[in-house]
Amino acid sequence: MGQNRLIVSLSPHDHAKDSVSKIMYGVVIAMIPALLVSVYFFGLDAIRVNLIAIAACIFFEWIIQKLLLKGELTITDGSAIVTGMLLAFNVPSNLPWWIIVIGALVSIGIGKMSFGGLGNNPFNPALVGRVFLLISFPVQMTSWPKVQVLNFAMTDAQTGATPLAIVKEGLKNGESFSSIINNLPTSYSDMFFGQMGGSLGEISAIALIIGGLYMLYRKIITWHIPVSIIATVAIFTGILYGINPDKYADPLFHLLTGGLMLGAIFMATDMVTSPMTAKGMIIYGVGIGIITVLIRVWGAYPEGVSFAILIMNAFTPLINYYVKPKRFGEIVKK
Amino acid sequence: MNNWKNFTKGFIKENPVFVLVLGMCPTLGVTTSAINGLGMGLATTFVLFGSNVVISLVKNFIPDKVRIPSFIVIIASFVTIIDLSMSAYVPDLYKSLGLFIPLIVVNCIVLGRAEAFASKNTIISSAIDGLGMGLGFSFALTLLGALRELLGAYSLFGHKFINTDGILVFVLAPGAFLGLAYLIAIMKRINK
Amino acid sequence: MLKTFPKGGVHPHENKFSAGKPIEKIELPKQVSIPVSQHLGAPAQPVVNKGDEVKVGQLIAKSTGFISANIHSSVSGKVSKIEKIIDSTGYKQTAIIIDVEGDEWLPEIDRSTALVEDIDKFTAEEIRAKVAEAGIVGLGGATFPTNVKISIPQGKVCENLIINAVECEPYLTSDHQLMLEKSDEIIVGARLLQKAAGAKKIYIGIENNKPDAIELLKKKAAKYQDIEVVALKVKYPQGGEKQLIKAVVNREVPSGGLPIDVGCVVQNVGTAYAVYEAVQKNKPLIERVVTVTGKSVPKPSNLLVRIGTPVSNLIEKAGGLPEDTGKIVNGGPMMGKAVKDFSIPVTKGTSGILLITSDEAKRPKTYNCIRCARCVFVCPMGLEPYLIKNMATVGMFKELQDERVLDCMECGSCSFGCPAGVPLLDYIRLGKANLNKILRSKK
Amino acid sequence: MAKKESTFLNMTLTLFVITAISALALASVYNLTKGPIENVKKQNLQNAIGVVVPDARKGNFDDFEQIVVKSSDGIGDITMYKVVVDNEFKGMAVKTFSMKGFGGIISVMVGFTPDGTIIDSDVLEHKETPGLGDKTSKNVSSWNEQFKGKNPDQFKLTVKKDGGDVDAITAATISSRAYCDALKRAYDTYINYLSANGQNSIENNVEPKDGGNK
Repeated sequence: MGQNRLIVSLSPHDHAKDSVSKIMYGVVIAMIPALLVSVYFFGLDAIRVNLIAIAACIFFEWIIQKLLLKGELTITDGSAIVTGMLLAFNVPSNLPWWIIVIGALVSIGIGKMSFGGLGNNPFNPALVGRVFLLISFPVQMTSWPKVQVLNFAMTDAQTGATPLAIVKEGLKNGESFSSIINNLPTSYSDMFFGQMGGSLGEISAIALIIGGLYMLYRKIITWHIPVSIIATVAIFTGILYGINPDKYADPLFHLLTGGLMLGAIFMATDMVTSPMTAKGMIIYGVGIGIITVLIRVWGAYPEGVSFAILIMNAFTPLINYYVKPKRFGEIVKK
Repeated sequence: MNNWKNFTKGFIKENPVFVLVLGMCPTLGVTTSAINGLGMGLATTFVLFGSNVVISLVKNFIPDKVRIPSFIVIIASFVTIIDLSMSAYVPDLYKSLGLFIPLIVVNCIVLGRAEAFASKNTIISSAIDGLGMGLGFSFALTLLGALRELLGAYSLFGHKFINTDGILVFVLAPGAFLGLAYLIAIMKRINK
Repeated sequence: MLKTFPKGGVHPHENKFSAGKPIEKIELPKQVSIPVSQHLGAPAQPVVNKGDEVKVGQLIAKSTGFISANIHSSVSGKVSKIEKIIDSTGYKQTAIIIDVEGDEWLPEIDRSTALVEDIDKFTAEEIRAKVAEAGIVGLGGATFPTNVKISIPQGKVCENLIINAVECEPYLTSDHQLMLEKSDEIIVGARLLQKAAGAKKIYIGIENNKPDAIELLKKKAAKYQDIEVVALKVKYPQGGEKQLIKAVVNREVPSGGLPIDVGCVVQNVGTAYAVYEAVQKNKPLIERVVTVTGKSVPKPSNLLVRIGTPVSNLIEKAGGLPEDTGKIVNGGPMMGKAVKDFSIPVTKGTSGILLITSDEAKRPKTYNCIRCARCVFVCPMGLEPYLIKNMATVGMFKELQDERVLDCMECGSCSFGCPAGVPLLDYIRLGKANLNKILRSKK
Repeated sequence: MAKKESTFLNMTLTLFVITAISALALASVYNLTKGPIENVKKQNLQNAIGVVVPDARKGNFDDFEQIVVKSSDGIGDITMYKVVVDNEFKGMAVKTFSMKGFGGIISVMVGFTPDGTIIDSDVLEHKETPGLGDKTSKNVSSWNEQFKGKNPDQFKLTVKKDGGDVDAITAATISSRAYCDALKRAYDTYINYLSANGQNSIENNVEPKDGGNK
């Protein structure tokens, strides 16, 4: 005995065997239902956008790490894939490839690597890229292709506005919400299953919810953020709808359209940029919900989820500073 | 001090924008194109040069307690001169720079150089300092303007390379912050 | 709904390989090394010299202060030397090394297995004195002298005695097996402790993964109105004193306080058995049950071991050292200490010897912290390990006091769950040590 | 040289001298630049008129009558320049505005033929988003060409989204709306002016001046 070299280290000597890459690949798996739905409605374009975004994100992370940071390569941890997919989910499926590449460069280069890579970025990288593109290429970023079920021919699809934009436009022109919604070609069940114009990954509420449940099951996310965002939006818009059902859209409409589900389930829950405590997460979620509704109802843009998340990302350090977990044995014994 | 060194410090080593981070208001506000940056830079250079020379000339006649008001009056005079001249002779540039020309009065670089350098040094070195700092400022603004114009409109000094819309965000305010941040980062690396 | 503590906690794989294995006696070693410091507090003072003949149960080192404990010889033989050896803490400690000759016990020790139930012949005072004399310390691993714990300070009242039979550490089964084999004695021991502390009620907290023990103890305790066996939901670190009190009687020990501040005294189930033996059988704490286990250990077993026996003997008994052993841990995987070699002796606090394969012995790859907040969610004390780590990294030790770093009981849940593989607890220890240094220098 | 002490007299004197010299210098620069600045302003206005009523270039800008009227909806003043060349009323350059721009006020110059058809139009001042709203401007894009030769009588000056005939700029509907709003205000004001003074009155107004010369 005694020939072996024993390792001496501090406790604990066991590990849950979870790792950053397992979490990241878990998120990727959770996004697959929404990806399938997008392929179903947008055809091969959805895959094209995803592949370009993922490849570009991995490439930029690799090249920046290799040439500029000269640190350990981290592209295998899967976070670049998640960023790429989230970026792809947030753009129209007919976006030209070079815009996607610019978005990936901004996401990885500005949103993530500038701050020192995974774990140090204050803002959700995919959203940084998305908002950058939205401001930079408003025309391309708001020309939503119309959904065509299982159409794999890569034709230039017709473009149309999202339900959110149509309703906002209509309300602004003084039409009543009920008449707009009746004229809308998409019914609420269409919206629930994803048959509506919009960004590639945001259209199907059901697919996103399935992904969210999977992440809850895998304990990648906790319920606090998605539930508080969705509840806040529902309550806030519910109050507005209650005040004047002609002037404001109903809560269900707000929940099913736009990027709310995608944002609440996949973007706001990004670990790096969300608060650390349960209480903090709820504050953060409520903040996102309120800002989203403010932008949607009174802002210049029809959709406000990305902006809301980025704004609350900025508040995350502050929330972490002021909101502490409940300490065991609250009172300090003198 | 070596005059040449005194002159060149404003470009890289003590660049007012990239290193001292002064005069952020015009830096972020007007640099939507290279020509705007250059115009603003040169206007500031004129004011810097003029006020530096005059202040170092009269520094001994000015009692300490009214030092700052006197400097401001001198600087404001130069700013008004450049303001009037630009609106008379380069109206297009004047129009696009707009409010930022009168705002040179409150540009920290101008008062900063007056207070930190011109009021303590000879006329010659103050003049060189003003010129160097001003040209350094122009250099920085032109660089930032060129960057933003290139990315934001795919053009440089009005010459268009690709005939489509550029990456819009660069001509908007966020682009100014982004561009400036990365230029500062690059300058830090060069200075290191 | 089973009771448990509300916030935090993790669920490590239980890996209780040695469960159900009867307690075996291990052969006497040729030589034992008995450290004089096997407890929290001041080391005991040796009272024997080199060359002295000693018998089993003879006092060989005397308690030196209020918080200290007697040390008794676990074998008979000759003191060969008194020197510094490396013990399980990794530091050099004075130890009394005895060459074993025969197995001669002190005559007053009752070695019969007959159950002695009568507790009325002793006063509380006498029980405490006997416990102190026998050198009994907390056998769960904390090794706090038991007599101190059951001496209730002026102005405090002990309402509840909680017997800690949780054994939340993965792998370990020594308490479990002891409960199955010595349930009557444990009940008597618990009642002795109750009497000594003046507690009104006894709770026995057992995690739900030991249904046989719960069943048995419930049966045995049925005739006593004031003993309640509480089944608890399986969650680590339920065996922590504060967590157990919270789980069983829903009281929260204030930060920096002791269980007695909320009217509770917690004793390990093994301690209860030791108290029984000390009081009813006059037997000092000279042996204990140790689990020897591990994924590749041929015969995981629960062994009754004399204090001072080298760990190598235990491993031999469990079927020898597996080829791929990478780490030997004194205690469980969560809070045990890795030891440097096999020669270290079993002490009063050794609840298990865990052999970890070389694959698992390596720490996971470390990534950047991705602020997943898992450490915050699992911390049973409501701390923010990631923050403490960051502050310790940049040297903000003084500020750590406000983050309540001293509340940390080093359960290791944070490091265990960290997906980025950050050794959070190491940084917390660093922070605690430096903060303590600052606090001491202030005094 | 020793520094001057900060006595009250010294301070007053210094400040007085400095401000006096500054005032003198500024006054002379002002005098020097006064002419050129006015020329520039005039040139700009003339260029703007020339763009929207090309015939104006043939005439003498100083002769054009400047008419200031309240806008049709009464929220501001509108300046009209009556372009008369060789005694012939060629059209009206109307300097109009809209408050509905994305960045606030948009100032537009539009030229009408005597019967109210739009000759051409262009933005004078705006604070619209570069790359989006600034496409209303001629030197950025040819978007406003679509108004050329249209008579708002038949051509509905609202964007198609709102049921009009105007193709909005993609992703800049608000700016497009504002531009239409400005044009509509100009047209209404112009028509009001015409009906108030009568088509003939314009011709008549021209006559005397002409006749006087004869």
